[in-house]
Amino acid sequence: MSITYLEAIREAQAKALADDPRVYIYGQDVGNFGGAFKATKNLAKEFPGRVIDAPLSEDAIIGSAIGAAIEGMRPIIEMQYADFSTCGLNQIVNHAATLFWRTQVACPITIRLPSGGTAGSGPFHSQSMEALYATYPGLIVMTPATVEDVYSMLLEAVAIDDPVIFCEHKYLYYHLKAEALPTEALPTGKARIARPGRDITVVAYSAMVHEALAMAEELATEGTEVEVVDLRSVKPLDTDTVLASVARTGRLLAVGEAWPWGGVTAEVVARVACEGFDLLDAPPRRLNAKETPVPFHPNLWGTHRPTARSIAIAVRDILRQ
Amino acid sequence: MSITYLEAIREAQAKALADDPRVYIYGQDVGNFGGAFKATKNLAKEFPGRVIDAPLSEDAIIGSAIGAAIEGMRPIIEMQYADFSTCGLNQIVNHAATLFWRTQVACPITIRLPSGGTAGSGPFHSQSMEALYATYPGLIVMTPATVEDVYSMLLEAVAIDDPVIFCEHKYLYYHLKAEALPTEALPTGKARIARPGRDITVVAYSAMVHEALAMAEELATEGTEVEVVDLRSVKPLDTDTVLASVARTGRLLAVGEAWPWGGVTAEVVARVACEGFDLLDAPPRRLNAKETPVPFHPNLWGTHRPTARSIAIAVRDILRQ
Amino acid sequence: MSPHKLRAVLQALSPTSSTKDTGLNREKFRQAFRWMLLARLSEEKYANLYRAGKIQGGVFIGKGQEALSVSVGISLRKGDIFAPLIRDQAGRLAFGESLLDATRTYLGSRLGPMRGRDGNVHRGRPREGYFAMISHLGAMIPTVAGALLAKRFKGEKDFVGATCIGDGGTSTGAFHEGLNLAAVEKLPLVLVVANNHYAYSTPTSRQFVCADLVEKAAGYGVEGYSLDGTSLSECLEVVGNAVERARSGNGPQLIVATLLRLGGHGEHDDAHYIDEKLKQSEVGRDCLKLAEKFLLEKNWGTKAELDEWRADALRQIEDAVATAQREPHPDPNLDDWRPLATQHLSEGHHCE
Amino acid sequence: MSPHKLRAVLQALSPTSSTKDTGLNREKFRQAFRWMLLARLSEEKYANLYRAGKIQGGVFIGKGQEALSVSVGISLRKGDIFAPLIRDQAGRLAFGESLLDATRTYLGSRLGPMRGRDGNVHRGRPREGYFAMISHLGAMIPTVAGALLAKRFKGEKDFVGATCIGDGGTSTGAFHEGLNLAAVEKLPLVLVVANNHYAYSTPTSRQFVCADLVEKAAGYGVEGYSLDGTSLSECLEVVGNAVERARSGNGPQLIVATLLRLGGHGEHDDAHYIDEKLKQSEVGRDCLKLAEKFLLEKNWGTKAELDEWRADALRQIEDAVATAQREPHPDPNLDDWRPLATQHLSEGHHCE
Ligand SMILES: Cc1ncc(C[n+]2csc(CCOP(=O)(O)OP(=O)(O)O)c2C)c(N)n1
Ligand SMILES: Cc1ncc(C[n+]2csc(CCOP(=O)(O)OP(=O)(O)O)c2C)c(N)n1
Ligand SMILES: [Mg+2]
Ligand SMILES: [Mg+2]
Repeated sequence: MSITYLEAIREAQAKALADDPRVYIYGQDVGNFGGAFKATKNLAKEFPGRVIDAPLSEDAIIGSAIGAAIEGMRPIIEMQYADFSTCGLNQIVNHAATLFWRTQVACPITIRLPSGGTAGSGPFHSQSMEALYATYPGLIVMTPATVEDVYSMLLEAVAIDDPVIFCEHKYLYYHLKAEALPTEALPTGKARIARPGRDITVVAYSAMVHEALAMAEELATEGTEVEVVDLRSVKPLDTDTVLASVARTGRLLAVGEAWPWGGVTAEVVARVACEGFDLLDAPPRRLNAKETPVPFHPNLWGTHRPTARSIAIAVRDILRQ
Repeated sequence: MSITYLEAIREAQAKALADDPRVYIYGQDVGNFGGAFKATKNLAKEFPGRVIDAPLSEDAIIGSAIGAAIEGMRPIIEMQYADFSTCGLNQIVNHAATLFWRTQVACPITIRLPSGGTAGSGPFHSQSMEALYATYPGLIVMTPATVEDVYSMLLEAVAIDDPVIFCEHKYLYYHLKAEALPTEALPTGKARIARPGRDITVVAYSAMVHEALAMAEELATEGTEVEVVDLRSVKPLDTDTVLASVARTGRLLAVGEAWPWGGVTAEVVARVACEGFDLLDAPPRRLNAKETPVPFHPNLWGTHRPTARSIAIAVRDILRQ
Repeated sequence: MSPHKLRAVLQALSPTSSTKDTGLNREKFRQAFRWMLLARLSEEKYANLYRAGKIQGGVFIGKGQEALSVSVGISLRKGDIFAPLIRDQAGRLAFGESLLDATRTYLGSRLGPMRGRDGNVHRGRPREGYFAMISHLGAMIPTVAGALLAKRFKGEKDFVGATCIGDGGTSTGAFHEGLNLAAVEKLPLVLVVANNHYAYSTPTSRQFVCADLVEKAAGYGVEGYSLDGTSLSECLEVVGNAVERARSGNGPQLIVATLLRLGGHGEHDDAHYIDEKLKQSEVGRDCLKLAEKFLLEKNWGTKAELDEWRADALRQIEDAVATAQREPHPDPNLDDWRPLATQHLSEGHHCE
Repeated sequence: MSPHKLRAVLQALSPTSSTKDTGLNREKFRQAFRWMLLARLSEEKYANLYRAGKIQGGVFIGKGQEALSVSVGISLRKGDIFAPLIRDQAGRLAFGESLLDATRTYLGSRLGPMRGRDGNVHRGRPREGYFAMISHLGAMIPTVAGALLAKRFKGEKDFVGATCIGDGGTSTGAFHEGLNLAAVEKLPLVLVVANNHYAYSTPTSRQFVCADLVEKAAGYGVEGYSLDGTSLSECLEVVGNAVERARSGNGPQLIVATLLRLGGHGEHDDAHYIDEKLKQSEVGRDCLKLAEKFLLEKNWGTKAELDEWRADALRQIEDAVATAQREPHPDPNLDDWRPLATQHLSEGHHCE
């Protein structure tokens, strides 16, 4: 048996629905159709009345989830693409994120954002919005990179009493396969050493973990041992694990698929510079997407985001210093 | 004669309207009423038909400005508070910001965001949204800290062919006064040494520049010479001026009124760590607001944001290393 | 009863039956009037405290809208949801908010429901069905809809959710999406629009074009009512009826009341821009005065009773203010500054 | 002419005068038909290329909606604004888009108007009044409104702006805010809703409750029309009329056409969920076939002419495809990767 990243998302939702009567799924086309990506395939049939098609109204979809959460439900919201969450952003950042702090009433909603770029998706179906949401106090932002994590973290997202922005990467939907679903997992907020190495720390998350691993594989043939840290969640961000890795390697490259200004790579580098300055034997570096909207054409897209190749170039460069 | 930060905003808009027939102002209550803060006082009378009350529709307000810009106008949009721009965010980040790159047609709109905290304003009338917008390619984000800059930069914002997010700070509206309006100004994208010093570089912007200057004043009495860099615009961010300053002082503190995760302070520290690692004689530091929504009560608010006092503590701490 | 302007726009109302408690009756009217009085007098007090510099932040009052607001609060019952907006002091009290909650919030007491973290009209106790509005107008509509959806999921019966909004708020995308979603789900949502002719300084001519906002009802496929917001009897009847229709499965109800904001947008605003003609017209009448007149004319209350009610209200207010003023303000050193319910996942400050 | 289903919902239309060019006439019908044919055949070609793996990204076609779409494009003229949506190949061509622009965009040519930076239906030439949609539905409505505002500022006369949206898109806040803003400003906006019964897989029963979306018109205070979207003659007449009414100062026009999406949401979608009964009903008829029948019955064209038109369209398509296929694709090394018109203010990559 083998299971894809996408199937794991479906299985996690099936389990959440089966285990907890407070869970329901709401989003455009999630019902009989099973979702634009089939992440809710057959769930409407298996859980009648609990997997519901929503109107084309992102703001109201999120708003309704907040109200339902106040009343004790645990909604899972699917945005058709992460990019469309800008239309529901007000409810996410100003309502869901502030509710507990203002009223002491928890807001346990999970918002699934099909995120990140794939070839031919263009400026409006490719965005990586984790940093935008991570900036707001009151939200948890998960960015699972593996089949195992996407499954266990989605279950954890539903169980957590706070709003979770669940950034699942569309590129991994079909590309990534595992033998089986996990039975245990790291707790939320813990990063993972995806590959140990002694020469340099490459911090990545989501799809970029796999570019980093491919790069590490390649550099291993040259005798360079790259340590790849998979952040798993970008908020909370596991600074300790990153610092411990840099303590071992003395070098840091932070890689992200999002735009250059701000974002996860800035936060990672800033934390290491502030809290682990003396651990660094060379200047840290960042590698992000290019400073333009995400291009449509595969030729441009392939250059816009970091790849194993461009990461390798950056790593070699750092190691020369 | 003396002129406030707020009056300078009004004067800049009056001049833009007078000089360029393509300019008009659109926003809630900006017409006869002169705006919630009186930033458009009398302008509707002085420029009939060009300063227009909008319905309570942020998304449509911004969307309409984009259409008007395509047709060659230069709209100035007032959001009643920066916080409400979340309701128009989709049009800003997905439409205005992408237009030129996608179509080669420029989108010269200026979006004025009354930003930042004041006592008793609470979670929804206090936000600092510069980092959110700076993340998106295709936007310019200005954060003027002085009466002179708010005037000249607003004029520049209107003149620039790209969408400008103009973060004017509400705390400075009445607090800040100058003798006269400036006749010349630094170009957009250039930071300013607000106060020269040799011991440490404190990078700030908007209202925090004044907290930093107050702190520098105080520390000067102890013989510490703080250099305060006023970023003026956070995008583009003038890395060169920051690096040059750190080259002189060897120490860096980045101060921002926004939340801790990401944002301007992360970007500044990350750039200095990456590009000026060897200039640093001590670990860099950041000082941000606290990790909660902006509190309503003045007691809480005064602690939530950085102040001259908390900046001084951080600076002393860095200097001890 | 004053000229009956009630107009069911979409569907004829089932005639108001006098056995059902939705319409006009003496006890309900008297009770509603007392809440209105308490609301009016307490807000006058807050406004005075504001002018005396005793209140941080703005004060936004519901003067002229008490009849409408109280009709909402009084028509709901335990188990229902109420998401008031800025001009709903009367409805809040009638729904069950304690005057002390309100007063503590205005006066910055640490013991108020928001503990200084949020202020004035942003208070609420969501666990008790009394939602705490965010400022972004329209946002509470889908939120209430979602709460109703949850109640349906949980198998609850006979519940209703009500929320209020202004003429300006109808222009938000949130209003549209929220009402439509509620219609699609056929939720028992009562959406009360107070068309008070201004959104801050903006007149309705810059806000919408239809003759009456209730014309929107048809486009959402919901039942709609247009009414005179200055008449307590009409408000009680129409709102009460709509609440019962929602409760008994007729889906969302859109109520549009016509009235005038009898003052500034907030206490900082002198309202100089309000059209003198409107002030002098029927919509400019004070619902509290009209209700008082009605009460006396119908002999549902005596002058002496009214005086006593007023004195009682003032006493309650003085008590609440005195209590709140003795209480501690929030202390930043006691706040945990953690935004998450899952405390250990809240991030500390890095790089400091 | 087929049974006249034209219904002016809000205001009686001024009777269609045969001297004005808004209604039905032979030349216009023939011309419209040819654009429909070119749209249908070109989209079939793109769909085939998609299935052959020759196209990156999705292909979303307007099969069944050509009559409505072409009526919009053909009713506009130079100086007007058109912001088409995903099912508007026919309207785009009629408005003046070259088939080569469309084909280049689908085939990834660097010489297309979007130069590979954006794709398929997101193309446009805003400088020429032909806007390039963003994906977020509803967003183009306020944008067109703003362009019309600008034209008014600039003192232009007799202009119109049109944009299209689906039944699903009417549920967005952007739709509501945009149409309302246009109504408040009394702008010459023609908003064309294609109710094709599905938003992706979502049936209208999950999208709205009113019987006909045109019932929304009253709530915005705009003129509204409901029509049979399968009938080219009716589409030409109603849309043409609305465009002229907008042009002559009657404010926004809301047109709601009923029809069926004759295929999947995109070419990746087998549309298995579409109700068989709908397919068999009147709304499920193919507007192109109906138009062809009409043409022949009325003797406005002969079978031979039709064959020739088809052959001509196919030739154009083959030419465009052949040209586009010879052209270079975008080269990342030639792109300047600068998002700003003010080039020197674009940021480079830091920390790399
Ligand atoms: C989305 C949004 N935009 C702007 C504001 C700022 N604002 C607060 S109240 C107000 C006017 C509200 O008018 P209306 O809805 O008619 O209510 P009223 O004050 O008349 O009761 C405005 C513009 C807001 N709260 N929310
Ligand atoms: C705001 C927004 N949310 C979601 C989507 C994803 N999406 C693209 S097309 C579509 C269905 C549109 O249905 P409709 O408006 O009826 O147009 P049709 O496809 O039927 O022509 C959806 C949900 C989107 N483009 N924009
Ligand atoms: Mg109002
Ligand atoms: Mg549709």
